[in-house]
Amino acid sequence: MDEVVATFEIRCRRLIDEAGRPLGPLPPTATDQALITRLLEGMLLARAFDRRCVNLQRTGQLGTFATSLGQEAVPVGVAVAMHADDVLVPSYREGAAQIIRGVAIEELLAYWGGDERGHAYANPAVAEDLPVAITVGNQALHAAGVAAAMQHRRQARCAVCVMGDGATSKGDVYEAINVAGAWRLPVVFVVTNNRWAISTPVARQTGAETLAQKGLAGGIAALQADGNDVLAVHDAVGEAVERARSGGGATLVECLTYRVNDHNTADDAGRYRDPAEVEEARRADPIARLIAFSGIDPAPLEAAVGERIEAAVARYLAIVPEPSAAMFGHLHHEIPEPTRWQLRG
Amino acid sequence: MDEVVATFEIRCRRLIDEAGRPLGPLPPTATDQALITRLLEGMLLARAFDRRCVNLQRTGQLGTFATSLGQEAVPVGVAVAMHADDVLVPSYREGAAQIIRGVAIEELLAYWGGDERGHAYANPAVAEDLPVAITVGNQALHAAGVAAAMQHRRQARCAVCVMGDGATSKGDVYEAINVAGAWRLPVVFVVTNNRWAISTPVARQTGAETLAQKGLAGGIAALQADGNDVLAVHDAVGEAVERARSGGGATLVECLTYRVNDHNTADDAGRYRDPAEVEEARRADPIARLIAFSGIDPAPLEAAVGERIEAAVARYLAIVPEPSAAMFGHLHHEIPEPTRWQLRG
Amino acid sequence: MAAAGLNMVEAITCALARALADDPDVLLLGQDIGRKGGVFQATAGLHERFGADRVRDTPLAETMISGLAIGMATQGLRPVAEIQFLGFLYPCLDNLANHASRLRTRTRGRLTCPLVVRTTHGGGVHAPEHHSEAIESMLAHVPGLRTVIPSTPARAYGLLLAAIRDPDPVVFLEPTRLYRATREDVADDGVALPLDRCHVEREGSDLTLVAWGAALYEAREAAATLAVEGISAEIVDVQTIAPFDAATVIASVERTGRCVIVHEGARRAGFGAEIAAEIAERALTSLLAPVERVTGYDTVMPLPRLERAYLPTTERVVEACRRAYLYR
Amino acid sequence: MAAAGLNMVEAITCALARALADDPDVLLLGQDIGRKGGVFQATAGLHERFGADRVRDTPLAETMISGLAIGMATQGLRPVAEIQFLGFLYPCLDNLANHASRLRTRTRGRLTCPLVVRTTHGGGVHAPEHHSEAIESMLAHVPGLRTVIPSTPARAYGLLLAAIRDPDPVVFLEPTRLYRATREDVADDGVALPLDRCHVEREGSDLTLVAWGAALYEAREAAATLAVEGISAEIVDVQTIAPFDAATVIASVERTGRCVIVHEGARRAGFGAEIAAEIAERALTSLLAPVERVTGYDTVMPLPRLERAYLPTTERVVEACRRAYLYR
Ligand SMILES: Cc1ncc(C[n+]2csc(CCOP(=O)(O)OP(=O)(O)O)c2C)c(N)n1
Ligand SMILES: Cc1ncc(C[n+]2csc(CCOP(=O)(O)OP(=O)(O)O)c2C)c(N)n1
Ligand SMILES: [Mg+2]
Ligand SMILES: [Mg+2]
Repeated sequence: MDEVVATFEIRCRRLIDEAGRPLGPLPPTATDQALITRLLEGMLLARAFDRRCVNLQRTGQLGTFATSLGQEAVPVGVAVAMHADDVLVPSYREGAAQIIRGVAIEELLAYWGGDERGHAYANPAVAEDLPVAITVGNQALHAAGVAAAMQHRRQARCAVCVMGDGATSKGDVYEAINVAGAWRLPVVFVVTNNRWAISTPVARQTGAETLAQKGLAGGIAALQADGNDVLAVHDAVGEAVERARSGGGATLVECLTYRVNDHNTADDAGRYRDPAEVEEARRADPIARLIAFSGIDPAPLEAAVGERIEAAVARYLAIVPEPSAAMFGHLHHEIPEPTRWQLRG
Repeated sequence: MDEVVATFEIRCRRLIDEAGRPLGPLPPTATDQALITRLLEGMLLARAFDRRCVNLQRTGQLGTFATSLGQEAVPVGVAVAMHADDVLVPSYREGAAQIIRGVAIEELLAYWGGDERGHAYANPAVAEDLPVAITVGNQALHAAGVAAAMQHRRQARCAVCVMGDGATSKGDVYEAINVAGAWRLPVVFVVTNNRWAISTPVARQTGAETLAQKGLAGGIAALQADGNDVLAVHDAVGEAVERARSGGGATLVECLTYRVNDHNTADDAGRYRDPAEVEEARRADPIARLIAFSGIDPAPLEAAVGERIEAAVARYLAIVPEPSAAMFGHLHHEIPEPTRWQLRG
Repeated sequence: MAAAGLNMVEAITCALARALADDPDVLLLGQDIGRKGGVFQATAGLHERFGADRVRDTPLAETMISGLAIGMATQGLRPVAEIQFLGFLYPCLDNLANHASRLRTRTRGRLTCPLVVRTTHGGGVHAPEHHSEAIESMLAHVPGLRTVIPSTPARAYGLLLAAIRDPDPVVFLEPTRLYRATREDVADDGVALPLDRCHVEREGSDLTLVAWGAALYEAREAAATLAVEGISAEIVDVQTIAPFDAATVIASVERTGRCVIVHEGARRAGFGAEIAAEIAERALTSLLAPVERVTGYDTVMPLPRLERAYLPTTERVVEACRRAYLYR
Repeated sequence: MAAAGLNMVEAITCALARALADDPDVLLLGQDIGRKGGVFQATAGLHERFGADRVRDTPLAETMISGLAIGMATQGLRPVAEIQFLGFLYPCLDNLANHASRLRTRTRGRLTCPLVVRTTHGGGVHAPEHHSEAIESMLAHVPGLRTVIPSTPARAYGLLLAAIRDPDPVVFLEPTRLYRATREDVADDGVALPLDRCHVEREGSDLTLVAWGAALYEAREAAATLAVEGISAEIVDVQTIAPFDAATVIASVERTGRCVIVHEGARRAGFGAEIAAEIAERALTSLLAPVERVTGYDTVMPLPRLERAYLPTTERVVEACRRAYLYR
């Protein structure tokens, strides 16, 4: 009477455990020292950048800022897995990915400091990357559109969209997944499940056991990865990127991690979250794990990263403010006659 | 390395085949002659009502109208499976369900004739039912809200929302499924998969193999039913209604059927659809199937239904038009002072 | 209403075909625009001529259509999206107001958003609810978004070509009532019209009638009636709601001293208010009479039985004009 | 700015608590309004006091919040939804304009929609993009929707109570800049204020300054400056944008003959236009000077570095008033 007409499963990818021990046979990437060094360096950069931003914010030199503390493996794994000609469509917590792709650190600082020029990206390598997305979830459809353009032009490229667990509740994200499935778009949706959307834990965000299964609703490939295992993130996202670029369609990769910090510098997570849970999460630190796995000494990398950031901060602080007329300059390709008088204030 | 963390299956319920033969052991409802007569009568009513509406439309006495030809088992199975104190949240193709619940036929005609009073529903039995939804998909969230109110008041009732296959592409529907899962809302989403959304076949609407699996994204129960088997629809929706009313949460029931007619009286499906497909679908007629199964002679039921409709049409045609000031009368609970002058025209 | 020539739907199809033929980056997307040719046949034949890749049926999701168009536009495509009716545009407003209109500003010119959203405008065709909206003033309030409403087949052709070629986002509202109302000769010459110019379509000396879209026809009829009474009305077709060419209206009112604005949408915060406000600021001393607005009422557009009572009628326009003319 | 009393956030919390205590059908829903108490602490303590059932954290989906509230309202509940910032309200417009504002009309009174959507209004707090919008005129254009913007703690209290008790949908916009800017004594007496009355908050004879929300403070400062120069400005706080009590403004302008309107949102099709249009129609003969609008510019609200250049300043208001006053 009841016939099973479809079955699905969600798998989770893990390569190394919390102590850095392999959980089974590893992919070739796991022995690629240059790659591992890049991943480690990226995560160290993420952490140092975040720390410096919070410091600038506390001293009134930057606006509200959201760190990626504890979840650095996601933006870094993503950025390193992408090809240069792919397009990154980030949310607001992937500064590390943007920097790795080629956005200048001082540009990111300028943006978070309240200056639109921070989104102008002088580096041609990131000319097509989308800027920080403040409205949660909208960017998923923009990514689908970027992918549709690539597909339309028969390009072997893809769009990689990063979003949070909270974003998966937005209809936009579902609509993006659905059209990606219907049109077999070259897009990868990376969901950073850091367990919290401001004060809302993921269990109150959805009744779904996994966020990966949101992909099933659109008929796209879907899997989980241990989001604190940068090798797993890199591997899962890399596989999805290759699938997208080769015409295999879209994938949703849910990366399981944890937001160790407050939501942002304006938030106090102590009001709504058990500190024990945070302590527990700290033990899964992705940086310590990769160091344990690889045996690489982080000190020289840290020093280099620190210098790079300080130099960028100095350039940021030296930026000359825009004149106020700049707010009109890019509304249209040229200022329409009827509003030109407003320029005079 | 890859661990399976979740598995899902979608089942499809079928009770009788196209020739009306049982496909296995039947539920007790299948031997309930009174129930079967009600179901048959409802479908005959649906078909006669549709035919009369198209005729009124063609003669300029009704606006654009969308029939349920060939898919009558869905609205009828749904309405009969609901309890009186549940709330129906229809789209625009469930006139039969509305009539069975208690909406006066002349009210429905008045509405489709362009008169808001058709939504005023004099019968207290349907006082809380939502009116026809023209915007595709919005009603899913309204249904979730109705269900949330019932849950809030600890009532053992539920909301039943009907929508088309096209509607499942809307973010609203996903957001409704998601909150229904997160909050375990007493709501049933019935998706009438009639294979077409105007000119768009379901295969171009989504990459998902089934529409039922849209429910997985919100962690709610989900199944298919043969939408031309009114016993299966009644059974599947009935089960979902009981689950919702008893605190078991939401269900998505995808009913597989076919839109035999044009989309509506303004459409010409010949432009985009293979007539052979339509012929094929006609063979699965839900009314013929139930007659074959039950052996009931439809003639007396048809006659009674015809009389009922004609009496209602007469009442409809006798309705005195509203004065034009009526357009102001229900904007707010009373006309605000600042706009009162507009009443004078 | 000449028998020859094109009606507005055909003129739109013609402009779309020309844009598709001229520029490989142009593509159309929307619900049922492919084999069906769109609910109003505006894309009839284009799917067959240009293929499913360039005339794309989408899933049924308006937010998606607007978001997808933005992503495509950042890659340099020029998507022209169709939303079946203006009442279904609301889900696009998030993307239009928060992203399409801002991407250039947000990135200081690095990314741009050359997209067009076409949809219907106005009532009077006995349609169901949500099929008769006239919310251009909501769109006009969004900086960075152009809003255009043509009133004749030839203007629809020229303005649509301009909208598609414009490097920034444009919402193009097509008066449903006019789709098949009139025919005129439309030269398919690829010539675009300017996107920020009101069109003085009839000169007159006693008062200025400002209108757009289908309401222009009530203004025309009113002007004809008034002419019989010896009142000479100038008619300005706004046509590009935003940016709004106030200068043309002001210049006219400076000459006539009287102004009546006609539009279908609700009065409160309708676009007529913006026009009246510009006049009150810039042409006050020329005004010989109060600026009147003849508009839809501040209530929900009724279902067909009462829709005529909602829409501005020629009589209401004539009366307002007489009041303005006789005002001393 | 008295040290005692409540600031606006506290006054809002107080009104919400009173509404929850008075009426079991009232419930709050929104993102992070529970344990966190809302991004601005407007619901601080309410979750603890009234429970998770009546102060409901929702999933992150604004369309959902608006649609859910409509469904709840049809069942007779009185949902008060919080949207974190006005820039995130766009996804609610479909439900607000197509359903909430129409359900009573659509069903000829059978179903009603007593809901409130609370969100922020305006800029000036160095917030990221989308956190500083002032799009009240878009809302004001929706027939059937009330839009309210309080300007002081006490008015916020009284107007919010009125909004919650109103049997129809109300959008309640809270000026972010005012949340903690001033304190005043607020009697928690459960007394609501009327929902369609402008408030004359300062009498004057030379000109009328019309403003609302945070821009009222620029109007106040301007009036003080002008007073020193011997110019007496009357100030009207619009407070209920829709329905708009034009009569109070007209009466004032009839007395003063001059009017300057101040608001944060973009100028084109901003709500200032509606006010100026009403004046141009109903008080033309009283006008001694053009009606000026001092507003946000017709461009995207900039990020914090330039936001001050966008918002109307006291100086711009003073200059416009001087021009109006000196106009002959
Ligand atoms: C559409 C929208 N609604 C609300 C907000 C306010 N807001 C900013 S971040 C956030 C939580 C996002 O959570 P998640 O998606 O899990 O991302 P995370 O912050 O954890 O990286 C919210 C509600 C927003 N920016 N956009
Ligand atoms: C939001 C919205 N977009 C577009 C339309 C126009 N429209 C009316 S019915 C329809 C197709 C709906 O298809 P489906 O959901 O499968 O329902 P069916 O007509 O097959 O019952 C469309 C696109 C609409 N009414 N609402
Ligand atoms: Mg999160
Ligand atoms: Mg369908």
